[in-house]
Amino acid sequence: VSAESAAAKTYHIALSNSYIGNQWRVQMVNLTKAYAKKYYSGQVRLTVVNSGTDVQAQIAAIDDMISQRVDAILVDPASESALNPVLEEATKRGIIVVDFDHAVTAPSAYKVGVDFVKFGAIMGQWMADALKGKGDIIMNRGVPGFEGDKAEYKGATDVFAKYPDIHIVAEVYGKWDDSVSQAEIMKVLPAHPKIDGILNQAGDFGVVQALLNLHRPFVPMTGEASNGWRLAMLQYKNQGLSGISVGDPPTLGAYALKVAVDVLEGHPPASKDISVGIPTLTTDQLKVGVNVFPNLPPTVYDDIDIPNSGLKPLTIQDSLGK
Amino acid sequence: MSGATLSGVLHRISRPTVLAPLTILCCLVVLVVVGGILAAGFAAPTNLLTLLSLSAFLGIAAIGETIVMLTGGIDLSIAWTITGASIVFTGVTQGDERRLWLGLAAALGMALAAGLVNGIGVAKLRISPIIMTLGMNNVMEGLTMIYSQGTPSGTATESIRTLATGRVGPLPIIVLVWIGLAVLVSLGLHGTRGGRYLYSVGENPTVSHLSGVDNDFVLIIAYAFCGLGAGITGILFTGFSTMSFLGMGDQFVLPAIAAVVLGGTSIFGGSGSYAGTFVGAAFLTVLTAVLAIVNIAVGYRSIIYGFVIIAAMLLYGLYSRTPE
Amino acid sequence: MSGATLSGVLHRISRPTVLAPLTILCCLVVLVVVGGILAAGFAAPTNLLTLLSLSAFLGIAAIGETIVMLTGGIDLSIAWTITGASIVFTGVTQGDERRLWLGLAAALGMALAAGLVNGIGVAKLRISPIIMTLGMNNVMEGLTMIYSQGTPSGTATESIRTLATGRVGPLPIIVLVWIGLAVLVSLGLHGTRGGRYLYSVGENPTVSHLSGVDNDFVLIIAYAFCGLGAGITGILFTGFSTMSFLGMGDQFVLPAIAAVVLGGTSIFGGSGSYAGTFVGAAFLTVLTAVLAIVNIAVGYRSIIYGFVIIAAMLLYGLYSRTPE
Amino acid sequence: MLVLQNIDKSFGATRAVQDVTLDAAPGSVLGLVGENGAGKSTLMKIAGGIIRPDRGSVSLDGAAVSGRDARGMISRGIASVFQELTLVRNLTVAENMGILSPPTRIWGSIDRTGLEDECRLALERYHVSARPESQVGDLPLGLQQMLEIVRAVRRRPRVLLLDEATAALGAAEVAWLSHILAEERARGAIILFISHRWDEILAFCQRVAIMRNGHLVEVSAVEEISHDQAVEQMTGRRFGATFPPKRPARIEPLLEVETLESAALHDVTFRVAEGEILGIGGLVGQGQDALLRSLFGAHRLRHGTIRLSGRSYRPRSPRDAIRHRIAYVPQERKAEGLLLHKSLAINLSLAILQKLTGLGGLIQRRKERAIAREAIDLLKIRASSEADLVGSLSGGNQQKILLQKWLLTEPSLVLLNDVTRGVDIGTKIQIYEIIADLAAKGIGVILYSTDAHELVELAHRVLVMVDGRLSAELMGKNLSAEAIVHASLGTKAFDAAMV
Ligand SMILES: Nc1ncnc2c1ncn2[C@@H]1O[C@H](COP(=O)(O)OP(=O)(O)OP(=O)(O)O)[C@@H](O)[C@H]1O
Ligand SMILES: Nc1ncnc2c1ncn2[C@@H]1O[C@H](COP(=O)(O)OP(=O)(O)OP(=O)(O)O)[C@@H](O)[C@H]1O
Ligand SMILES: [Mg+2]
Ligand SMILES: [Mg+2]
Repeated sequence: VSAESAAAKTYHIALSNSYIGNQWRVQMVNLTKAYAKKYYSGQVRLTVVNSGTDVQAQIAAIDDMISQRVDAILVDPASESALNPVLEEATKRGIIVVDFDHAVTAPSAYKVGVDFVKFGAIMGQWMADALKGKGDIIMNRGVPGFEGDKAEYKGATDVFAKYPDIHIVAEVYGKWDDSVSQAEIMKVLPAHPKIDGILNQAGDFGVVQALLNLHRPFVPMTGEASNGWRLAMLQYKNQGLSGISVGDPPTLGAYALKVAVDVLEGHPPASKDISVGIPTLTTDQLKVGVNVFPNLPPTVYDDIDIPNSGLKPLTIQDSLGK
Repeated sequence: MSGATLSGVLHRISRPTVLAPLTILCCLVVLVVVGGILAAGFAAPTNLLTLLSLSAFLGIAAIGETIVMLTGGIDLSIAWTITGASIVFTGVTQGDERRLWLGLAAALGMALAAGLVNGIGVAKLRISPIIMTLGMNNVMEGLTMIYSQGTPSGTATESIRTLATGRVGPLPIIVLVWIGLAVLVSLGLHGTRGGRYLYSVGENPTVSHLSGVDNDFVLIIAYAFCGLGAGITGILFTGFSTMSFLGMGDQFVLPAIAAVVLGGTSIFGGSGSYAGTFVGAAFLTVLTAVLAIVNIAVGYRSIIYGFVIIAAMLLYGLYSRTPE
Repeated sequence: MSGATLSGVLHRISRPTVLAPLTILCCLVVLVVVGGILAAGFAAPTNLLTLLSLSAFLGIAAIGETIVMLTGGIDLSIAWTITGASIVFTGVTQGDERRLWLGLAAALGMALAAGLVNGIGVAKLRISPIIMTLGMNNVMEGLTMIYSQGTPSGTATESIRTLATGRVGPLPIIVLVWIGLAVLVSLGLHGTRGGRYLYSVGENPTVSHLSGVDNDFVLIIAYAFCGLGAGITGILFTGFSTMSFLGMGDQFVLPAIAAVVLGGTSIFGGSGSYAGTFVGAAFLTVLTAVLAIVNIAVGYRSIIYGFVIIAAMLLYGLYSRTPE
Repeated sequence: MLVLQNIDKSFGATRAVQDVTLDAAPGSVLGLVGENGAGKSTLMKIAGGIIRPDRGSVSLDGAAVSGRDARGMISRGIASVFQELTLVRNLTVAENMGILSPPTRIWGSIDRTGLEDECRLALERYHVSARPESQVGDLPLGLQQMLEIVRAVRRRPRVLLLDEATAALGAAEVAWLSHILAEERARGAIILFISHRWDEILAFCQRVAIMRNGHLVEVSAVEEISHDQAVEQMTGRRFGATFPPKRPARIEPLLEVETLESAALHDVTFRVAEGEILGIGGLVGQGQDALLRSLFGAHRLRHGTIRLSGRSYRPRSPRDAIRHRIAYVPQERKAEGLLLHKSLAINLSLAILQKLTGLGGLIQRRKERAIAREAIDLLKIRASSEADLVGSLSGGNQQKILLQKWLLTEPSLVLLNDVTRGVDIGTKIQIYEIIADLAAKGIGVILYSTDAHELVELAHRVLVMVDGRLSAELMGKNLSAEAIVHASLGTKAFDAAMV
């Protein structure tokens, strides 16, 4: 190590991702790679390992990174806590560990992520304002029991507690998935002939399809930052679809990389828990070609910038690996 | 004569393959009534048709699973075959109607190929269906990821969207498609030579072989059909969600297997029917719909879901073993 | 005499239940060699022991699955039984060593109860194992959600953490535990009356019943063991991850079934061994570990994984059917 | 002309067929006899092209027959009835009959009524009283056997291979088969007929081939060889009388059965004394199975009383019956009797594991092996060791294992369901001796058999069943094979026997 440090130091940083079979993870990996290439060229050697849903496989992969004596490990974990022991082990060996997205609980790790309570609160507040404090809404939640779902739910319901005239008439679990959300909403809508709003944690684009399928009028809806949802916000804005797009940016991986390099260079952040700014857009703020892209598939996440993060710019093309 | 016929009919009804669908059908009716009591609009014909249209995707995915399970096998690869077909379809057509046939050919060709390979693995190479199709699922996942570079592109064409979400008068087209397929499949299973072979291979491969049936060929065709069915499901489901996305097929695997078993098909092969699976798929979908309108905590929903499917099987489980 | 014995031994080896584990063992050795070539430290004894300790959880989860699959059944409820046991354990002990026994009793009691109910459903109420255990999985999920209010509390006690992650000299304790359990289970399966009955129920329930075996009792015990095994897995895995979390059991179900099948147990029941499952579990874990160190593009890894498990089964698949 | 030339076939270390050269002429029936495991079935499967010989050739009318393709054989006019039934239990009679070439409409869909009509015609043509729409699994074994035969002959085959096709048939049904064979012979078919019953060989065959240990030891015209000579050729031994002498039964009643009623039984009343051998006869499928099973706790009774050694006995399960020291040797050894993928030792010990279990439920493996070896020696079972899988033994040797499995339970009442089915003459004699010994020890035996001679020679009394009822009790002078057949047909005419 000492021999190398004389020359311009190259950090070996490893990204341990678990599952790669969904869009967010794909863009996250691409953006992290792009950031390393664009802004840390020559300074960082980035290795990416996608180990699948199996926690043991991810543990084996991290074990391997430790034995290769990498300088830092970025983790997007398969589970909230099963990785703790191996991550503690890494820290003990002097490796910087930056976790993101799923918030592992290993105390020694830097944790980068969105504050999901705040995320839910933004959605809840927007909905309360859109309904002028009064109305019946459906909650389209995530995967039951997951931290993100509970936090977003808490954020939103804490807001609604201040509005006694807002009633949650149904809760469905769309599992943050468009087609599941579409089917679940189609199942409950007939039981509720009049609905004033739908609060989607995600699955927004599917819910738009559900309303179209059932020929139901649009109502105020919240949604994530998928391209499909943003396009729908534009396309149907004259038919009564008012909405908000609140993002959990796939740029988190790149941000984690930046944190790791900062720490390695001796500029650690003030706190180990870093909650990043939440990109939030309403229909008026959408700009074709800038934050919504008609020529891209609806599944793509458009929220490439993390507000006030100090990250250097990345583009949507970077996130697609092009 | 008519007496003999009646007793013959009664005898047939008491068999598990007939009893199972009937029992589940009764459970389905009860569910609809319960739903109607819980929420006014639930039992309305339009809503029931909507629910049926939601069941259709599961039902169609379960066609192939029924065929394969009748041989005593199982197909776990439908997850990524569905996803793969959908992604290839949108990728090839890019939503352009003029490339519809090209897209269909590519997507279904790929799905069929996956099924054929499964069949050859199971029949000729004698690999256990669980491992063969689990492995194939991984292979399809990999191929799909490579093809799409992780980002599926394009959307469903208008015609496929109409097929999946359009209506003829009050009737959802997808329900008509489903019923049409169901009739075809049932006819194929019960009315053709190939269908007979399928049952005989499933019940006893040795006997079937000695009777002159080409078991391997039958198995290969069964898995090929399953692959093709998964491909069709993938394309239709693309029409429903207007796009393709990674992991869209995962939600079908366990429910499809559950629908087949609920419908009275033996996991050991040799007995069962697609009519059973049809009712099983509708039952599972309507059950989740009823639970979705009950406003209780999610834990209780799970418990009720579990108990209801157990109870539904309990009702005819007592008949499903051969007496003594 | 010695010639006869040798041919006897050869004859025994050629049986699928023996051939399967041996084939997978060879594949495992090949994997380790490949791993060693790809990365220097991979084949080092310490790393192999670490891999073995990672396999242990899967291997232990697959004990019950082996037993149940030997009866011709399957248990899909281990997912939430593992999770539930873990959450109950941390919830009751709150990491406090003095409540260790209370926690063990509560968690294992619950897991055992789940298994017993499965067994009664399958044996007495004659519900298809797939539906019974799928339903039970939902019930366990619901109960766990209600118990934990969605937020599991507490941590593993120190003793359980030691069991899961400690070492005696260079040897991981969990590996010793696993080997110990494997020996016990194998003895139970091959050396005891209960084990015999299990195989006979699995191979032919009619023969078994007519030979005076209480099939229902045997089935109930088999599922009860599976529940208990899931409970033990849950607690040990809690020690490994230091805490409990929702959904922690999901990752075990398919791999456990795959390990059982790879190890040569017939999905129709009646033949197989835990030795096979043991090797199968180690094989699956080492395979993912080898793939994790290969730096190739997304997609290719899945494809290789799929092909390798298919190839491993292919090697002995040719023997697994009875000749004519 | 069907010609087999220098056929060799081994399974692992077992040399099943060795250097057999044999021919069969059109318009005649060639009998094939030999002990269990002599290689008859193997030879027949080679002739039928189902298995390929290691060496040698098979030719039909000068053209070579090369095996392993059942369908191809069928299309070449070779029809087989295998020792083990090959009907699909979940399909109907009609579907089984027409499985290969059902009448179809356009698009290949099966013409169901056409299929059933066609089947009905065939059944009528061959005088079999079964309904085309019945599920095969619901039919009694004997009837299934008849359906197999009909399925084979109705294709008008050039070569007809019958492997113990009469094993599950009673006297009346055997008469039925003789009519069919006469017809086929007149048509010019080449027929190979395997049986363990010499009277059938005499009645059906023109020539007989005798196999021993995989070798062909003799081929001669049936008139030119006596039963005793044939047996000596088959076994290499000389036997005295086939049947052991009857010894008087004791007086003490062992089993008293009164007015049993069930789905298959009506008003069944009888007694068995200690040391008595009670025969049960009748056409196949008249409730004999149900009767034996009801005594073993495996058939649900509606009402009726049973007393065992004077005490009320109502078995709830086979387990219960075994505790009362009752043994039941089932008829279908593959489906009900043996674990085919397990070793001899495991099969033999299954019903007596309690006695072999030591501390902690551990099985005394050494004792288990010893018991198995003893059985192999005692019954002269052809197996290389006690670790052999039962499924690899010949049918007759499997039958011996099955019987021994139950004798090991040391029963006081033994229920035998057609126990000599498919057993060679030497073994039969052995089994008859075993049965007589049981009786001599005071053990009660209820013996159902499709072989009327067996009943006459072994049983003290024979009850004939028709339609679930006891229709006659034959004993002393009244007990003869003719009387049994006559009583069997008494109330229910049997189509085939009327021909
Ligand atoms: N598939 C097989 N695998 C191993 N051994 C076999 C197989 N088939 C037959 N054998 C052996 O070959 C020998 C001849 O068997 P075969 O079935 O031809 O006898 P068989 O004369 O028909 O006897 P039986 O009168 O009992 O039916 C026996 O020792 C048997 O165990
Ligand atoms: N549980 C039952 N319910 C309805 N009918 C039955 C039942 N058991 C048997 N039967 C019918 O009763 C008749 C007698 O059956 P059983 O099996 O006892 O005959 P069997 O004499 O043993 O014939 P085989 O010797 O061919 O086996 C048959 O027609 C059968 O279909
Ligand atoms: Mg034979
Ligand atoms: Mg019978």
